[in-house]
Amino acid sequence: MTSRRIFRSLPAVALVAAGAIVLAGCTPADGDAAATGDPVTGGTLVYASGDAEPSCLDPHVGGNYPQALIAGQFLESLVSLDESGEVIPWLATEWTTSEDGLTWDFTLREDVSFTDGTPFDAEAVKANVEHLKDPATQSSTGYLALGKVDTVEVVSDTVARFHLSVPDSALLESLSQPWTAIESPTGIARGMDENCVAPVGTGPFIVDEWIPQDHVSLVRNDDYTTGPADRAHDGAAYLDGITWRFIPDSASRYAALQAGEVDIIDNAQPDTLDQASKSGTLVEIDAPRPGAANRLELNSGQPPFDDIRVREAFIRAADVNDGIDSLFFGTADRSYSVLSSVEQLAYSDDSLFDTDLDEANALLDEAGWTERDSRGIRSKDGVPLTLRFPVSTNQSIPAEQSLFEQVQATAKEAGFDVQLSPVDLSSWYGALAAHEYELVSAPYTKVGPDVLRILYHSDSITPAPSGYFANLAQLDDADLDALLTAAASESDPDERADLYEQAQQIILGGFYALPLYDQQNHFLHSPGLEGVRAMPTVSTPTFADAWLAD
Amino acid sequence: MPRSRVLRRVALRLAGAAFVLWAVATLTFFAIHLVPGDPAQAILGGPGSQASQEALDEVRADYGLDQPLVVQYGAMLGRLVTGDLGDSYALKTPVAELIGGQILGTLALAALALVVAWVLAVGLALWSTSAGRIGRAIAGGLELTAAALPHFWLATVLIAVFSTSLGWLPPVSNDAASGLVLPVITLAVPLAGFLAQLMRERMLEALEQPFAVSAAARGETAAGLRLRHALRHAALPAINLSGWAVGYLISGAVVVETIFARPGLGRTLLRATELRDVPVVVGVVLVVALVYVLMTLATDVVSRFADPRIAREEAPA
Amino acid sequence: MSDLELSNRAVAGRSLPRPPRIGTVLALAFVAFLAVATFAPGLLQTTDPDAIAPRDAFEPPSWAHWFGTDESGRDVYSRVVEGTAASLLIGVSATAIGLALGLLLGGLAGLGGRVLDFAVGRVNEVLFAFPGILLALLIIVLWGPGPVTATIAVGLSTAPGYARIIRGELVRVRTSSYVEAARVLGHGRARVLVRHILPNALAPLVVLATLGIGQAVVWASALSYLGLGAQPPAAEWGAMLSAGRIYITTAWWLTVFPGLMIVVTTITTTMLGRTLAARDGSRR
Amino acid sequence: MSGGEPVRPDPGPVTAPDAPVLDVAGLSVAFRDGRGWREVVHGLDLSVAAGTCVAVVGESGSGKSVTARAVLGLAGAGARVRADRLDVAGADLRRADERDWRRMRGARAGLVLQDALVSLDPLRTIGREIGDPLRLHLRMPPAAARSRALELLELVGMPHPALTVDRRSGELSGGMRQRALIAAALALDPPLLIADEPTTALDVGVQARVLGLLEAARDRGTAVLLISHDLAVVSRMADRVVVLHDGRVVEQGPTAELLGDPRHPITRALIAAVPTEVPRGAPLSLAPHGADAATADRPPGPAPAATSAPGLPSSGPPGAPVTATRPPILEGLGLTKSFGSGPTRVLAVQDASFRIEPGRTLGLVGESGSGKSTLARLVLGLTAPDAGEVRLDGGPWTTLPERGRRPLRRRLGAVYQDAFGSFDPRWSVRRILRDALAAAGAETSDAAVAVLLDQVRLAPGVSAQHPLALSGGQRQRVAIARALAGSPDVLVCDEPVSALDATVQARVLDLLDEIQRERGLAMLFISHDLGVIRHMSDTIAVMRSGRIIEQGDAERVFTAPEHEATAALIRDSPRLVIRGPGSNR
Repeated sequence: MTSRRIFRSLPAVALVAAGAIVLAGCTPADGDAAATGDPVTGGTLVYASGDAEPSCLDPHVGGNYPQALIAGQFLESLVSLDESGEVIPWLATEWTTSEDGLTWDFTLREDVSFTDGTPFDAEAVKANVEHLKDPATQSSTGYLALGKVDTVEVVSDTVARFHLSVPDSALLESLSQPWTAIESPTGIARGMDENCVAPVGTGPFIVDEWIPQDHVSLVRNDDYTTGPADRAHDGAAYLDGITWRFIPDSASRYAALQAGEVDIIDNAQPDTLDQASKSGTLVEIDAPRPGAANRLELNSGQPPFDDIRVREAFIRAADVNDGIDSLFFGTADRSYSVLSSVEQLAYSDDSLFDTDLDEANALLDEAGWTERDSRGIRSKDGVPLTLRFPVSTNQSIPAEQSLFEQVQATAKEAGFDVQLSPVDLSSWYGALAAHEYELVSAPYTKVGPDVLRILYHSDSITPAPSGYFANLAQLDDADLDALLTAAASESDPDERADLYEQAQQIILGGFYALPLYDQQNHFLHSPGLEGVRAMPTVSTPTFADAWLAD
Repeated sequence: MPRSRVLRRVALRLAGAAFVLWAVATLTFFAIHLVPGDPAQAILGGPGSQASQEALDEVRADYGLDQPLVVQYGAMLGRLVTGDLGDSYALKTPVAELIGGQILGTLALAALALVVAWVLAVGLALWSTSAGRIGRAIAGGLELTAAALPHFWLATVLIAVFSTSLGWLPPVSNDAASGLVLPVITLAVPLAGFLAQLMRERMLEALEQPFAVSAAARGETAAGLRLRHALRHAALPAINLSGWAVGYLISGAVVVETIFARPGLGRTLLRATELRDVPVVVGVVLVVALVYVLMTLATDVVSRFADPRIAREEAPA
Repeated sequence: MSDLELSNRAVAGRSLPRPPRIGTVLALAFVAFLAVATFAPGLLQTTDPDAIAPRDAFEPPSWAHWFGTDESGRDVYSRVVEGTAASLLIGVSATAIGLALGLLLGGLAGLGGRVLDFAVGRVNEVLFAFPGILLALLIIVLWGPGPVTATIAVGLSTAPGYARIIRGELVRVRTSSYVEAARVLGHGRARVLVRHILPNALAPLVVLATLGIGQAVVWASALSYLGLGAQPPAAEWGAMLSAGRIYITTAWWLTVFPGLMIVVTTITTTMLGRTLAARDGSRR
Repeated sequence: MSGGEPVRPDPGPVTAPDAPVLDVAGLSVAFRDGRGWREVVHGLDLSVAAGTCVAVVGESGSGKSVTARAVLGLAGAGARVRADRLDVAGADLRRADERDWRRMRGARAGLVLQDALVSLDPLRTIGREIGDPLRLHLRMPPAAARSRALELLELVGMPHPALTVDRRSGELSGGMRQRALIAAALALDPPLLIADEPTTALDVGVQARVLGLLEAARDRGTAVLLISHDLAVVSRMADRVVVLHDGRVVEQGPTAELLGDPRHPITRALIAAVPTEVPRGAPLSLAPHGADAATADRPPGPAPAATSAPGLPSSGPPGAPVTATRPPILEGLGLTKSFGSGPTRVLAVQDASFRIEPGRTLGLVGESGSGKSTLARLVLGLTAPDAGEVRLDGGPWTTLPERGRRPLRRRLGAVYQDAFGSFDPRWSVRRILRDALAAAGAETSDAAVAVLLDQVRLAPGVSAQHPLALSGGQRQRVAIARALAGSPDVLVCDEPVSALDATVQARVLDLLDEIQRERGLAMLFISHDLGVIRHMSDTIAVMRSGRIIEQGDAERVFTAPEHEATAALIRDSPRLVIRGPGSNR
């Protein structure tokens, strides 16, 4: 879930537009395309992550993106996705669902065992699901993903049967995520403290040691036989191991890559991407994340945005296109959908987002925001047209913060007083929980369109004990709720697609959100590193087929 | 001075040190507990987590967070006395261990930086006092500029120049010693600015003194005058600054460790503050305070040793 | 602390290595510039400091834009001018806070007798034991980030230093022979305090203040780097510095000019501070 | 008068080679000020032969010290030194570069400055300080240097050299310091020894011993250039005297002749100013000249005899019993004061009793640290005695609470050694005096201020001045004026003239005398200088380590000291000895 949001350390991710870079594969398939020459065995890869260091390596616990990034190297899921977004076998070879969609049978690969020797079987699957659903595990993402799974029944060693409370059309997508990956039951049994330090899976690498604040070292799993159906080669990885470093400062991270201190970095900044593509000395992987796009949510739960005219006026006034071009060096594409462009069912309508200052002013006058003060800020009945906009410095990269300043500047022309306040994560959540915001940017990563339900279903307005709630637009629309619920349990693909399209039309048409661009997720690596690719699931890189040439 | 007075003074200083530590612990503890944000949340995956009410209650019970603040405070003091800093909310590991793993890096960094800063400062002071008006003006400019350089900016520039452009040094710390160079310089330069400023003034002062004249009258060389006479006088106040300097360096470490991706207290603290990881914050602050206190005690001894005059006129604070 | 030496020298009346005359003139000129920039920035600005022009982003210094343009195409020069007020405000008020607290502590220690002196001494140590940023982080955790918190944090972290100096000055004056002379004349404590001790002991503070401002700005900028400083689009130097630093390899002018302002301001204030100190000194 | 060939001194052995050790001709020293040069020494001739001592005397600002330093090439960075001849031990130093100077300093010429507390590096052991020249000129290894240092300390009569060699100047007494300093200067037994005010600020006993050392060096054949303002010292050991004024030699010649028959008014004034053996009441200052007279002085008052107020005997008849019949205005009864506690406790004053009648002066004399100043502070009610009390005009004084004392304070005036330091640095003379008048509840008009200034023979114009702009003498006068503001009954003067030049000192002493007569003031006069004390006091109390060891009529104490220490004190105190023809006394 909000994984990406938790603990992203200062200056974080960068964005680049898929396609904008003409690199043959600014697509998740990049790896294969680049995989020229013969693989070389050996060598240790150094990975530099800009994300904050996880406090637990087990993605079941909590469940955020930094965990997914590293867990993908030593854990595997039951299923995966291919580039077209079709579900493909991984640890499960095949699956069937009942008519009512309430039971799923997963056939598992045989003669697979975890790196601690524990055999991988239906019991293991059962143990994992129970682990995820156990409150003591403190799972968030996985817990939500399997929300509709009641129990798992061990039919045989190789067949696990999932019993659902209600049909879940997103089950396979949910199971493809690293946060629901399968761990060794023996490992889990060791208890959280131990399992957090070195989770045990079936993946191509094994957690060797973790030196907090410094690095995690992974070594090759020589007995590795599994892997998703679309894997490039069979058997153990070429690399001897991976040194997983944490370098929060983007400039240092890029410098380290240039200096050859590290082989690959994530969260590459736009300007550095621009440099890299100009110099041509570094290779780039652009893997936009699935789920929601980066967008501004307009809080429709309270004035002034409870008035659709004011929402539209803001969207007409706030001009972001030039900003995206200049700040992201033409490496990020403007999006007109609330869903990521990698989502098959993403629906976009640019006609809704033309900027037109006159119309914005007209709308505001019509809505009664007629008075203007010396600074040109509108007000109504003495109440100024103020938009509080808390920005988390942990997750909005500098370029994005600059973009927000431009939104602030352009919206001001229409008489909006946008009050940006960059704050640290805790304060940010504090502001949201207290509803002290009119605007907010809160990306959300999840496989599949079901993310819409989490973000815009009225149920998501009721906060968790922490005060956190996902529906930040506070969109409360019965029709929408109906559509999303139906879509979530609709098994027929076309029907489902249609339902989601209608839902998205309601969201976009109601001016509840201002889409900006995909959740940018860029990796830069040295040309010496080959065969690396980003998983089509949540766009984390996998090094199962990667090697270090020369 | 007589033994008895020495002992009394030592006792007094130690008591003072203990008081400082207690006060720091107390201040930090209550400060953190005034913060909006629920420790239980911090424990359960931090803000924005969707931990269930049950889980929260469970954790509150486990960590005694349901106790009244005073009780928690007492518990903390009790643990502190036994050297137990409690467990990290986020990492669930003992804070003492966590800090133990991080402190050496930071101390090494700070120590090296202190040494380098001294070398730079002394060099600059020696040069500038022998140079003419213009030389002094330049030196003064250098000192002020150095002292006015924010660490984060200096670090970025150094990386851009020595790593990216020249490729001489690694931009991020690595196992090799070369990884220490840039961080140390980053920390040392601004400090050197301060020290040099102070030392130059003191040296010029000392060189005006009659004892400098009589030394010269014995045939002392210009260099000798500075090294054997003026420098000692200039060094004293700077030595007395060491306690402050260490604090200054550790402050800088917060930034420097982040930029150069060094493990250390600074980063630990920054992270813990973000996560509201109370035990870690208290722990780090305490350890830093301890370092400061020890440092001041040390400088106290050193300057006493270097300058018998201090022992004679004793001044509190 | 170097301020401490400085003030002492001022008191001792030895003439400091005075900045060359030209220097003083330049310094005064720059101060004038700062003054205008603070109270009437419009007179110096070439454009609206907040007017964005994404298409002209990252333009190097030119006749149109003396200091180039930033990531949003805003005129860096105009922003630097605009930022003067904010930055100096931070510097000045932080110093004010530090001095105020320093006065309180130093006053108690310097005039309150042995016990109080010892107590304050310990309190001071406690404050010293919270190194700058540490304290800042704590305070920010308490009241959330922002220019006000940053200012307070910086102010507090400078307080103990001032306290020490002030105490020293008070003790020096209190035990001076002219204070004794006043007592011999039969003046009451209050009168002696007001007529002699305070004016003489607090004179050096003027100097300290000028010295402190520059440093305060620097510290504040460090907080901005940690994302805890001024609010956009406020063109505060420290904020500009930290915002621009990620572009240091591609657009050096984003950091160099605000950085220059900070440095030059510090140098200027310090130089003037010293000149004052020398003046003050020669008068004693 | 040419300073050419050495003059044979009447006393002491003569080991005069043909060439003088120090031979200077046409020496001029100038300092850059603003755009031009300010010459402070004008074409000075000077020569010192081996085994002789030439004294350069003159008041501060006359160029004594500058000359001494110029000879060592230490006149200062901004200085311009020119000379027709500048030979030290046969080496021509006119074209000397820094290296030549270094080779010469310490080896051919040693320097002894006044106040060794600041002339020795407080952070280095005297052993190392003394070792410096050995290390620098002979490349002597530390160990050897140390043992040589020990010998030297023996030579200068340092008590327990083995212990003191590793001490720092701060841990030594003034006399030991001065010895160490001399030892350092003599380390290489240089042909020339320059002593700049070597005995100033030393107790007489020590003074005598230090002079002894210099004499010993001279008698060993060293040429000694003695810079001093103290004619008594000069008369004791100099063979020749050179009188400087405003950087020019106004008179020079053999000590006896010059002192016996001074030609130049400057010289006359200098000699007259020495209080030694000048009877109580007789003026010390001649016709006005010199700095503070020039700016603001008025001629000193008419002859004392004339002004001596009727009824108040200006001085007790010689040998008169101290216990006068009239009640004392100020009385000390068994005063005791100690500082510190436990093992570090020091008894500063021990059971001290004394009495002063109106119009009379009690002179308090003793070596430094004997408790004089503490006694003064007790009298002024600045610190409370542990035992005993001070009674003012028969009433309680020290036993009163400060609150109760305040209204009485105006009756007690105080004059300090460091007048300048006793003024608020921010205040003008007018404000200082007004403040004093206000304290006494007197009117604070400009007129009143003018009157005060007039009483100390200062022009009304001075009131606008800042003390910084005044000369030492003028400052002390202002201080006295302040003390008089409350028209007090008693004046407490703590070393009021020790910091002043001889002639200035003379005028200030005369002034105090006059004022006492005019107002019938009682005075507690503290000084380490027996000459001054004898000149100023009716009765004398001699202090030693906190106790008053002897007390009595001034003449009696001096002529027939009862206590051995007193005798020693008198014996050691240098007095101006005029040998040879035509003494004008």
